[in-house]
Amino acid sequence: MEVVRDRDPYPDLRVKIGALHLQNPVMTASGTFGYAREFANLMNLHRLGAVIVKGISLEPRLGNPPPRIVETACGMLNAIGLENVGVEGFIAEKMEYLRGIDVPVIVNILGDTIEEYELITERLAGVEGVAAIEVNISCPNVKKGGVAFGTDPKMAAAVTGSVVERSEVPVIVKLSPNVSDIAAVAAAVEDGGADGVSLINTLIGMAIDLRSRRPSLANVIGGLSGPAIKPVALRMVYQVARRVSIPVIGIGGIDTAEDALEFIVAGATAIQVGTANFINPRVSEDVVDGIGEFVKKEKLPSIRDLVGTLQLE
Amino acid sequence: MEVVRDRDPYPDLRVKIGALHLQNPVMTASGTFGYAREFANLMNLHRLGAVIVKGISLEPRLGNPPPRIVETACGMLNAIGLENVGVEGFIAEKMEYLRGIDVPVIVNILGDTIEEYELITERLAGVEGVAAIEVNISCPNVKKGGVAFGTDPKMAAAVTGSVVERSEVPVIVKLSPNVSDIAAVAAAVEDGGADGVSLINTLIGMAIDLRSRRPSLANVIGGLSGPAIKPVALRMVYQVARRVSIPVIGIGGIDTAEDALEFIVAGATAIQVGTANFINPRVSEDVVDGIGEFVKKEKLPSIRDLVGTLQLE
Amino acid sequence: MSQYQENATIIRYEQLSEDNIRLTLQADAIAAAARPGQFVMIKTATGKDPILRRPFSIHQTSSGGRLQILFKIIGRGTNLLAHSRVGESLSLFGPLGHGFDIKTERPACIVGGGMGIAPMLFLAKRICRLKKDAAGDTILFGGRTQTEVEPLVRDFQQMGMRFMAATDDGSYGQQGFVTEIIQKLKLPRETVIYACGPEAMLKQLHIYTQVKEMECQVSVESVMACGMGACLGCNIPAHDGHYVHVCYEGPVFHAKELVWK
Amino acid sequence: MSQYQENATIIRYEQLSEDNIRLTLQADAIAAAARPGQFVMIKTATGKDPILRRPFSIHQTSSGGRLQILFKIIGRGTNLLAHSRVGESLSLFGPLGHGFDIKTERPACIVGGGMGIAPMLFLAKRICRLKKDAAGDTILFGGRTQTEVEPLVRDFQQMGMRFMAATDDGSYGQQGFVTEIIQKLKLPRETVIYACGPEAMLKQLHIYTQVKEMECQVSVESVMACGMGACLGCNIPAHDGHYVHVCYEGPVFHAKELVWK
Ligand SMILES: Cc1cc2nc3c(=O)[nH]c(=O)nc-3n(C[C@H](O)[C@H](O)[C@H](O)COP(=O)(O)OP(=O)(O)OC[C@H]3O[C@@H](n4cnc5c(N)ncnc54)[C@H](O)[C@@H]3O)c2cc1C
Ligand SMILES: Cc1cc2nc3c(=O)[nH]c(=O)nc-3n(C[C@H](O)[C@H](O)[C@H](O)COP(=O)(O)OP(=O)(O)OC[C@H]3O[C@@H](n4cnc5c(N)ncnc54)[C@H](O)[C@@H]3O)c2cc1C
Ligand SMILES: Cc1cc2nc3c(=O)[nH]c(=O)nc-3n(C[C@H](O)[C@H](O)[C@H](O)COP(=O)(O)O)c2cc1C
Ligand SMILES: Cc1cc2nc3c(=O)[nH]c(=O)nc-3n(C[C@H](O)[C@H](O)[C@H](O)COP(=O)(O)O)c2cc1C
Ligand code: FES
Ligand code: FES
Repeated sequence: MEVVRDRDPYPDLRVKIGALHLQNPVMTASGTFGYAREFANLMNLHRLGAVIVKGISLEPRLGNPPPRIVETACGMLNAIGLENVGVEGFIAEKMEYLRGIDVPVIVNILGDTIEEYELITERLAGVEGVAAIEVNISCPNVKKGGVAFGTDPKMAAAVTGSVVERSEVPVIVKLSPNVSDIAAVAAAVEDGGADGVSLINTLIGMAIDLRSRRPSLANVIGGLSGPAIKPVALRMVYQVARRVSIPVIGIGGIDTAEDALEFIVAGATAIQVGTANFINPRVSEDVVDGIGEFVKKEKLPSIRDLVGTLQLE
Repeated sequence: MEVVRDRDPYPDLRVKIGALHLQNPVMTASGTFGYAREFANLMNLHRLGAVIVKGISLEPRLGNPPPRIVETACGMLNAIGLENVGVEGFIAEKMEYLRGIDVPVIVNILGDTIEEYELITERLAGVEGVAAIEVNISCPNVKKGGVAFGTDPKMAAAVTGSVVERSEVPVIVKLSPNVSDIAAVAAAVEDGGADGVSLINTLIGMAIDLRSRRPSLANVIGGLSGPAIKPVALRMVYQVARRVSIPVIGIGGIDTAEDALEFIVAGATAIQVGTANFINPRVSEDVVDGIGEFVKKEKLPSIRDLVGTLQLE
Repeated sequence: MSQYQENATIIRYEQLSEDNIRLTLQADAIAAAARPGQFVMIKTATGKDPILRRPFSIHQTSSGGRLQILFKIIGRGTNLLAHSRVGESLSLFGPLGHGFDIKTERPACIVGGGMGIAPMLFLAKRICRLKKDAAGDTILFGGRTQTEVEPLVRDFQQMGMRFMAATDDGSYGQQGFVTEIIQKLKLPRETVIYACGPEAMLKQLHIYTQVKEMECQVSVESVMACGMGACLGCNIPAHDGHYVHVCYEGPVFHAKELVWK
Repeated sequence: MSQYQENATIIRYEQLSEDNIRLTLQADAIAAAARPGQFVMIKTATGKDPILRRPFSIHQTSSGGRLQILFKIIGRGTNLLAHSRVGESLSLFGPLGHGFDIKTERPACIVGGGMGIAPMLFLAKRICRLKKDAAGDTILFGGRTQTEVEPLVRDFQQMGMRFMAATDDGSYGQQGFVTEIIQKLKLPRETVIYACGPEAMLKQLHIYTQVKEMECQVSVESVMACGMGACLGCNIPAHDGHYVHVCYEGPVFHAKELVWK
């Protein structure tokens, strides 16, 4: 397998998502890592496999009114409402710093219509430093948002196709867990030409403040994330990995290297750390270290040899 | 509203599910309360609104091999595999005790085919002490089991129809959360003639033991329950309550009276306590007490006046 | 059989070795009702993580409603318990399960391996109380090393039964496995073996007692959610192809009822 | 602005009143970098519940890398913190956010209401250090009752600024709200108000300073997941129809930038 950089050749943690080469399988989940700069003081960004930035839309978005977050048992609900600077603002204000961190930058995009996805993809084409695009067809926060795409295989395939067509970089499609059969959506997206799928996005949830008898979130519903959802995420990664042949990126409640390794055993080629970044800003670096130690301890030729090694009798 | 018994008339906690009258809205969730007798030493069974027994199938079932349970973050996975004594064994061995506890007994039933549901229903018809039937069309543990019914509105309506046709007591249909649109299934079940819907059953999840690289459960996948799933359950109860006009019974991570009251505010007429029974065997009685105190403190005419009172601007 | 849920105050904390701890709790109702081989379910966290209670054998009860548990730190729950302090209180319920079926008219050989020794102090005391003379009875305690075994020896020696200790590395008592030592004891055939410990040890005892046609009662473990028959999560295979549930059909079984892989 | 994550040992635990506690932590890097008005994020549970860190203003730093937080027990996280003990260590990161913009050439009036007093000791000390003479400056500390206010008085009186305390029930200092008292002070127009406390108090100060055309810096709160700009969960409405994010654009804002309902 060719390499982008051969930083620490052993343990060999390198993985590939389509034409995208990563020094290790650890990425930061969109919306949980800002635009990376926020973490520069508290960890070594260059240790990451890739950075995925906050979801970008065609136009800037103010996002939802407060409160946007509420804590739940071993998790949290968020309804940020996809606040972001818009694709132009992102290129103008954020890319320069991101080009400097010496780690592949994956841009997470979202839209209300296929056309919006197409326009963002076209605008990002040729922008230096954009290593891949992650298509969010699943964000549960904006009512008219991604949801429709993520729950209908045909729509999901359609968005995928038109983004792939216009993209000069690998395209990862991020799946919604709020469906009856996520493997079917994954298969459709694979047929649509995706280089990989990432899952899961948040589960749709709700919290109520009994005293005021109001929803805890201004948006009423929000996305559930954190350790609470890990069992659901692991199950879905397992199901999707058995169904598709493109790389699967596991997401959901990953807190430690052990969590990450479980997703890899279940069939994930790479993983993303999300909510855990809030609790321990250097957790993603810790996960990289822990995976390296595991590969050494288990004397694996490379982390790739652990992918999908779940033992079933 | 007529009453079965007028034990503690104030606070007025009485609720109705079709023709089924309950002294209060607190039931024990199927599979988490055995056949009630197990709890007789540790709480006052007669304080409950209703007891729902472990799921009953036509023939006895051995259930899955061990391990059947594994702890997760603020929750647990189970793959009991619907071990039960079968409808004949249930009537012969369990009903006599249950008739003695002076609380409505709801029998949770499941089958692999519509015919099985029909036969169980017919067998239960006229059995003294069976106050209602809860139809499990959603148990995620047995691969060929309920899942199919629960995910397809047409099938769900069909099972409902044939059980309702044969039942002499109210029929509650228990919904699966592992679907894209649970409100659609609820609506179909209402059209099928159900007297009420209960939700949610467990979310399908998985856990892996990294050391052995094996699934933590012999059944590979299992059902996630406990506080971890409460936000998803609350959201689904809210969505279903706005869609159907039959009573909704809220289930999922209810640990305290506050949790229960949140489900009621979201639109539930009654609630079920599940996994919490394992952590505190008298929790269901505590929830009854807490709801009573709340009704007093808030000076509500009855608990019924709290149902669906969520404030939205 | 009656059961109780209590908030029990920790009145004594003993660190027996680096990872073995003994707690003395004031739990009047449970202590009064407990029989040897039964267990309690204890909440280890104040929050919801870890959420499930943990099962612990009743190590000993004493007049005045005191109950002891003896445990090894192996994970998050036992770690939290190890951080508890005298004066704090723990929520527990029990006594749970079926204990040992004590045959007062027959000689007893109590075998504890590692943490399997936990329920045996209670059992030994009860046997001594029920029999006029326990001189014909034996306690075999095996552990990995001295640090695991030595701190408990005095409690057992006071009992008036023959006491023998063994360690895998010979650092205390005899060197070797209790399963080897028991062979040499030439126990009379009517002896009842009461055992708790690692599965490998229990299996050896089962084979030994099958050959000798002796009675062997074993206390076994399984994962547990409720500990009281509500979840059906604690099943293990039985010899007849069915399952038995450790929490309410056990934790003590006749070795021959179970499947030994 | 540099930030650090540290496991800080608790070196002092002060119970100031039934539900107010002050912790002194050894947190060298954070203490050295901290500025008045900034805050830290602290992990309160050992397990995953509650999962999120909790934000606390930096109450005071001292040479030798010590950092204090002053907090009120209002829920599960603060309850867990209240159960921590000297010698244990807490995970915290910071310093976070933008602190107060100290105008050394202008008179200062520091207003703290209830727990809003927490960041003001640090601020007052810094102002005194930066100015030769702080005699023209004022500290106004308002609380519900004596028990809330009295324990902190000595720390502020040592400062060499005019200090005035008030309680809602008159049980200590003047009776009434600080917002009433400040009216009587006839503060020179160039005075800068530095305030932290209940929203109602801050709103009154905003109106007062708008009328008097004075500068008013307020430290505000919001729910927070990350405390460092990553989650965008801490937004509050700004006067221009946009949102500002309390954790990195605040917690200190000019009162006129915000929306006061
Ligand atoms: C009826 C019964 C009585 C028991 N009595 C005692 C006793 O008296 N003293 C004592 O120290 N322990 C006893 N145990 C075992 C005890 O319950 C477990 O050690 C405890 O639950 C571990 O909790 P934890 O959170 O520390 O470990 P976890 O974090 O839950 O698990 C840590 C690791 O240990 C493994 N593990 C978990 N439970 C067990 C188990 N039961 N056996 C072996 N490995 C396990 C897990 O798979 C995991 O790998 C008893 C168990 C049962 C079923
Ligand atoms: C920048 C900043 C600095 C702060 N500095 C301090 C400080 O120095 N000292 C101090 O005591 N507190 C301070 N707080 C508030 C503190 O963070 C909260 O009191 C704490 O998070 C509550 O956690 P808990 O788990 O105990 O309460 P929870 O269990 O989370 O909540 C208990 C109840 O209090 C309510 N609540 C939660 N957070 C807040 C809040 N921020 N304000 C008002 N009500 C709330 C909840 O809605 C709930 O009803 C600060 C907050 C911020 C944003
Ligand atoms: C505050 C917050 C904001 C998020 N924003 C986005 C987003 O903009 N785009 C997206 O695809 N996913 C977004 N997510 C979902 C995460 O990327 C991730 O899929 C999800 O949180 C599950 O992973 P976790 O449990 O590790 O957090 C967001 C999650 C959180 C908690
Ligand atoms: C161990 C266990 C066994 C269960 N068995 C059944 C069952 O037989 N039939 C059924 O309809 N639901 C069953 N359930 C689901 C519960 O009734 C309930 O719907 C679910 O656990 C969510 O509620 P909770 O979070 O309060 O536990 C079971 C749940 C658990 C944990
Ligand atoms: S542990 Fe629940 S039935 Fe045994
Ligand atoms: S708390 Fe996360 S951005 Fe402010």
